[in-house]
Amino acid sequence: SKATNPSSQAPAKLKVAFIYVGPVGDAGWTYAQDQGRKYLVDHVSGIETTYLENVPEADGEKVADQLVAQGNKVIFATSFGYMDGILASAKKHPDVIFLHCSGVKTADNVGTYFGREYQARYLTGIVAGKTTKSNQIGYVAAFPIPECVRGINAFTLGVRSVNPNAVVKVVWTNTWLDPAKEKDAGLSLAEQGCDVLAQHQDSPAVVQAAEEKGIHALGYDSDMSKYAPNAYLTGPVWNWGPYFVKTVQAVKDGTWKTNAYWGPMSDGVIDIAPFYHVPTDVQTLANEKKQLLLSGKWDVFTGPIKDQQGAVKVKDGASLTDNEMLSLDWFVQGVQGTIPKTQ
Amino acid sequence: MINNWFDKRFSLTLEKQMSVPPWVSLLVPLASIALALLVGAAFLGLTGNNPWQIYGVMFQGAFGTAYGLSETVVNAIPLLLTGLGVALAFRMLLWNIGAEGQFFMGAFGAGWVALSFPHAPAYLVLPGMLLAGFAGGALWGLLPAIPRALLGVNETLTTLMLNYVAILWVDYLIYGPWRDPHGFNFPLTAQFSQAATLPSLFGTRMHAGLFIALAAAVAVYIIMKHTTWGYEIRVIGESHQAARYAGINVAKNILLVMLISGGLSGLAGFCQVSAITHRLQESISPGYGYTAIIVAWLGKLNPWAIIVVSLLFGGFLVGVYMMESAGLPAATVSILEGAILFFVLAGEMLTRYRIRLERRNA
Amino acid sequence: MAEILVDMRSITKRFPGILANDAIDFQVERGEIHALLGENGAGKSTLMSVLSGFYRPDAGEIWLRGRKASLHSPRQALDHGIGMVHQHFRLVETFTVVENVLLGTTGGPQLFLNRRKYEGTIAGFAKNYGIDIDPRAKIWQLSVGEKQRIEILKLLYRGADILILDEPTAVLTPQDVRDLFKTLRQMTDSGQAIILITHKLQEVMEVADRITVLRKGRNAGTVFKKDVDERMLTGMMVERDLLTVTPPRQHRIGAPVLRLKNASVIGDRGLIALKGVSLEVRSGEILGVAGITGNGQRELAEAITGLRPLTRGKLLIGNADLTNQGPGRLIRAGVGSIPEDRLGTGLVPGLDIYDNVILKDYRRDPISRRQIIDRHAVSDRANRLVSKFQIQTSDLNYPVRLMSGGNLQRLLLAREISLQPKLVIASYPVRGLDVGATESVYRLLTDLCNKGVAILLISEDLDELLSLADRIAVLFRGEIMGIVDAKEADIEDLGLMMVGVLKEPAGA
Amino acid sequence: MESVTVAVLSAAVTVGTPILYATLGELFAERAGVLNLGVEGMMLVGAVSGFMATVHTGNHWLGILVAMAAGCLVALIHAFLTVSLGVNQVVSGLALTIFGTGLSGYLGKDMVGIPSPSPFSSLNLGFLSHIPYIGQILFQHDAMVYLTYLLVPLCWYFLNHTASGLDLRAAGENPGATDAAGLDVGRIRYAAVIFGGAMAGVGGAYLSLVYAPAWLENMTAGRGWIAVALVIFAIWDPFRAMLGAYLFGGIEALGFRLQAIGITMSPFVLSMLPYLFTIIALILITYGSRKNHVGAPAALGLAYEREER
Ligand SMILES: Nc1ncnc2c1ncn2[C@@H]1O[C@H](COP(=O)(O)OP(=O)(O)OP(=O)(O)O)[C@@H](O)[C@H]1O
Ligand SMILES: Nc1ncnc2c1ncn2[C@@H]1O[C@H](COP(=O)(O)OP(=O)(O)OP(=O)(O)O)[C@@H](O)[C@H]1O
Ligand SMILES: [Mg+2]
Ligand SMILES: [Mg+2]
Repeated sequence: SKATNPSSQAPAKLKVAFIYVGPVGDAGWTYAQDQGRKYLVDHVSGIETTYLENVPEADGEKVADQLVAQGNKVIFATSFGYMDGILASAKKHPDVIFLHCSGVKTADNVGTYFGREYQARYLTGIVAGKTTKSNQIGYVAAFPIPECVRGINAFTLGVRSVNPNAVVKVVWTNTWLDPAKEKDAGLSLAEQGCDVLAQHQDSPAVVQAAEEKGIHALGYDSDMSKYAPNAYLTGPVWNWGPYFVKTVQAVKDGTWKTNAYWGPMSDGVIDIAPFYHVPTDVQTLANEKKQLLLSGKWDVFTGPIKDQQGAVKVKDGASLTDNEMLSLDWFVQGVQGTIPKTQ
Repeated sequence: MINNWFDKRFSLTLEKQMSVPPWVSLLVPLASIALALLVGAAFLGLTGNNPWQIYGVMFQGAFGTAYGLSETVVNAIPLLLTGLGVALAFRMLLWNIGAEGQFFMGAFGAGWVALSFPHAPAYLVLPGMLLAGFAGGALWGLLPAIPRALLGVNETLTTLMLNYVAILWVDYLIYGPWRDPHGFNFPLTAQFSQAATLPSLFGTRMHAGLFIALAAAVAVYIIMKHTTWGYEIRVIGESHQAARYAGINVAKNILLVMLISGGLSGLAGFCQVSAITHRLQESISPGYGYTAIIVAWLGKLNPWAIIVVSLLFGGFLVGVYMMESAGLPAATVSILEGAILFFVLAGEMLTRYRIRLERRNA
Repeated sequence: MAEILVDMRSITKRFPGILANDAIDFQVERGEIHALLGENGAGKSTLMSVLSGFYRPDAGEIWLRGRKASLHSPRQALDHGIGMVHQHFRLVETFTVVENVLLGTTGGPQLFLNRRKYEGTIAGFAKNYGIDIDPRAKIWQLSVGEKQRIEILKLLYRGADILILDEPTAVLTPQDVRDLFKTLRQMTDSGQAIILITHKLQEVMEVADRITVLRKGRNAGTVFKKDVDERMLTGMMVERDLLTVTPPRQHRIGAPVLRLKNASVIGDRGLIALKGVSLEVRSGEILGVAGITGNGQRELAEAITGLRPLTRGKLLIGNADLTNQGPGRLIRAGVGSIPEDRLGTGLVPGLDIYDNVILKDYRRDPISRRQIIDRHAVSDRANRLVSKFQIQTSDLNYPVRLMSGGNLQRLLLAREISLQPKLVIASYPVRGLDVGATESVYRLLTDLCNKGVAILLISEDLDELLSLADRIAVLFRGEIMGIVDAKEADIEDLGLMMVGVLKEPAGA
Repeated sequence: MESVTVAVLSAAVTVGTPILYATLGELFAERAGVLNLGVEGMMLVGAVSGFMATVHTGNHWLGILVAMAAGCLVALIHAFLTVSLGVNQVVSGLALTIFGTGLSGYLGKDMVGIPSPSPFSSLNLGFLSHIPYIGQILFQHDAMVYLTYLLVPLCWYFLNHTASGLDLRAAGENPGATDAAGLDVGRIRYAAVIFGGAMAGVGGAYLSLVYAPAWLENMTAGRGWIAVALVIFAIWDPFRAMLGAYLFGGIEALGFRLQAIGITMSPFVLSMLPYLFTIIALILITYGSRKNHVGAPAALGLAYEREER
């Protein structure tokens, strides 16, 4: 049974619910969110958590309404597509607090949360840029949405910061989870001469492809080294627990206020996995940048940044605002690939 | 021993029966569901759950509260419309399993009107969307009907294939040309205008689509039961030869039935995007078109029964989340759903037999 | 006395709403041809299906060669040497002859199916029984007679020594029938036993040794052929005495109702099936169409009922030119028809009697008004027809496919007559019908004709044509070889015309 | 361009292989007259159970065997409902997919995040693997791919040149005639459906044990449905099934390679192609079969009951 916190005597437990877009068994995105939920249960007392898996994005409102009816006071909706539904439900239930992952709209009782994953992407880019011999790096990405575009750009900036000659080749799979497809995408990049593969996908198929081809790979979501002991270098990993704890504690204490939380690496929401097969000097290089990011003195999208055509998009000294980052729809210089455009 | 004693004195036979008394056709599905739930309970018990509590939560959630009931109806609307569409075609032995695709094309048609006329008033845009939704589904039903009518190309397979094409087409639009320019590049179209929204009922998510669906049920019933056209459909379903012999235009009717069958599913798509999602996006249907096949079949292609069955399934879809929040993983719920279907299908077959127990003469 | 091969004891079989076999006893001896007679629906096919393992009896025992046997499947029956040729052939149309014969005989998995070898053996085997076949032909390419020979061959090849033939002659030409009987006699001479179901009494008198008559699911007696004649058999089959007298024809022949002028049509295989056929049927007249099955009869009936377009020529009903107007127009113009395929074309198998009686006029008053069907009118019509034409049925709500052959034909005729047609196309109207039913169909047709209806009667039974028709047209390879007056017709000449040897000037 | 072509073709083989297994199985079931729309569910159950067995025993061949067995077991449900009880095959198959999806998720709860202890590796076939082009396309894969090179001709041979194959086809063309010939239609259909389950199980296990060795819920991602489509595309013939599977695989593989060399075509439009091909193929087959009587098994989708009239 999923309902946790055994002592049923304690009155008026705070009920917290999670709406997952995939199964907790996806080993990726939803899995990571659920790890955070477990962390929350272990670190905050007097709460009870519930989760719903595989909720289609169009069902957001229905499911949120239902969770409210069941007495949940805090609801985490873990995918962008729930946005309309969450806002609609929130309007009907002003006494319930909603937290919408990767969202862009807030309300009095709707906060958004996300992590500055691009920071970790940048660091993995450094590793990739130092590792590649062919100066071609493959990147398997799910959908041409800002989240992925941002990751690709940050990664490429990281690559180019240490290896200005390297290029990042992107293919879109248009699926979050289809291991066979992801692997084939990875293989196709390897065939093109890429000797390091990066991914924005939930399964370990891309790192497996790299292992098979005897090249290197960067994972995502969690430490994937066990799937590719020879190929895996590192990768961005999510760590939602501390954020969930902070937020729920604030609700309990009555101090929560709506906000658009976009947690930097310094909050621990996002990090990179331990290094494998990464020479110490490269580790040092990445760690130095990491310290810089943690200090908050510098961020990834600081100019000068050129787009694919070489036009300056961010001037020297300037940097992208959060809103600009949240709606990125262009690639930086060094990326090979296209973003399907709206007409 | 006992067997032997029994065999000497009685004969127990399964006898096929043609007409089933109404109470049997009502009782058997209920008994099958009960049996399935019992087996499910055993399964749940063995896996460390309290089945009665879970069932209680599910039932209470779907039918026990006004809110739950309203959500049940919200789910039942698309199931009813697609179920009717499927049933109409099945009556003619046209195995249209393309309701899912027809649903998406209906959504596409409705979406096209809504997005093209963002400033039109409701009294123009809603009927426009309704018509376009119907037309989208109808066209998608017509497409496989043409080779079926002219060459006898198996429609089970073509309609199935067209489901994928329709879903991919909507994907293409929402990832490409129709993507909301202000939508942060997410695969969504812009939100429809307020005018393009079907009115909701009693402040719940129930919407005026309910009346469309019920009207469709009445219409299908009257057509099937009382009109000459319904009669033609029955004849064609049984024998094309006989239909031609009676002067019925078989090809025309295949086209017409698939058109309307698809159109009904298209209406479901229209209702869903207009009243529920307010835009085109992925996952506008959690497989309504496939569930519709099961709904139509269990409702024995009878519109009234389909209303009841779609409410049951609508309730089930609500109950699923209830069960999950009571601690069951989604996978377990699917197992249960599959098992219930197996039992109901098996039970439905058994209604065709009567068990005879007779005392032997000597 | 010869050995008793089959001893069926007190066999009872029930179907929804009907007791098809009611404690029937039935015996067959080695070396005999045993005819099984009975009215339509008497339970003949059912009893034989029980013997061949298709139906499981509700009660009763079967003893074979003195030992009690359990026959729960066709396999078990075949293992006991029992094989049945069904009324509807059971052949895989897309397979070759050899594949059909081989099916199920190889005894378990065989890793290599040496077709060539089997083709030789099977063709040779067939020749022994005087059956001439192309082992590599696909079933769908064969004629009905050939298919039947394959069915028999299948059983012989399996070594069946008890053969059941369910109405084998219903669809055969006289020549084929003669061949068949020769083969059968050859088989009984070598110790096999044959059970033959048929409605044609003269065939029974020709080949049978013993005869068992079933009546309403019961055994009405088993007799030696030498002890009986046709009249006595008829008496055993039906309770009441048959009115064997068909009412006299009145011969009040009027204006032409059907005029077919120089009509050509294309058949299913894309070949020309009718070539420049011209004929005329007048009110009150019966025009017979003779010919060996497959010479364009079906296409002719379909052309006149509008089911098959004319590629050339004209079709006139009365004075209206209805060429290529479709079946609906022709129905409204008063063309009724009894198609060859009763169940499936003339009647809708899965629908009940109510739905079947309105098949032709459901669009018209009083059955429907403004697209809405009037249930009362329908049930009135159904009840009236069922009682007027004495259609036996346990329930008007049951699908008609469950009715027996005779009742189906009566229902079909009843419907067509109730529409008060001007012209009726009757294709093989008594095929498979028992004596009583045959008589009643003849009577109904004669009555119709006397009322001034024009009738086109398609049949391969020359006796039938000679006694009923006014004129007889002979079809050969889609052409009319000649039209002769029935009173003056010579049966030998007709036979020659049917095989294309003799050609008479048309329009006699 | 040349290397891209070879790469696409080579990828077509591996991407097509799991679909090919499932397609062969479904082909047998349909040839015997049973439409089984539960392929997706059976593949998932095969994928998870094969993976579990491999994790517990460390032997991937055992995993394949267990996947086959598990596929058989779930197929048995469909066989029982449709063959023994005569339930509508479309509806029962849909229920099977729901059931199988759930069952696999349930069984696999503890398998998430574990790598396979014994992944398949590619197997060098000596000189075969070194033939220019051909070697790279066909003979630089894993054992399970090579197995299909044997399986496809075997299936074809079985259907067309053995007595049992004849029996099986007869059951799908005319169960009444098959029954009358003394064959047990039920048994034949059970066997075919169960074989279909076994093959779907292997197809699933190919994904979880060979291609991307890991278990993830819903990892077949709709390949079971493609298999159903392919059977038709193949006109119920094993060799054409192989061709079709590679075509489906090739289109997917081509999509990525086109992207990688900078040609963009909407992946959605590309993905539509195989389905459109199938529809067109079906129309052409049906048109052709009017003359030569080939095409769908005549009794496909129809229940057989001996005493039914
Ligand atoms: N009982 C059934 N189960 C599944 N499909 C069926 C069934 N009956 C009919 N069909 C569908 O109908 C198609 C052909 O049926 P049928 O042979 O009755 O039509 P037809 O009379 O040959 O068609 P037409 O005369 O219009 O050319 C099949 O391919 C199948 O898709
Ligand atoms: N499979 C079946 N299901 C239901 N009823 C049946 C079935 N088979 C036969 N009957 C019914 O049983 C009765 C006997 O039928 P049967 O076919 O044995 O008659 P028959 O003597 O062969 O008639 P005919 O001369 O017309 O062939 C009929 O009333 C028929 O409708
Ligand atoms: Mg037909
Ligand atoms: Mg009979």
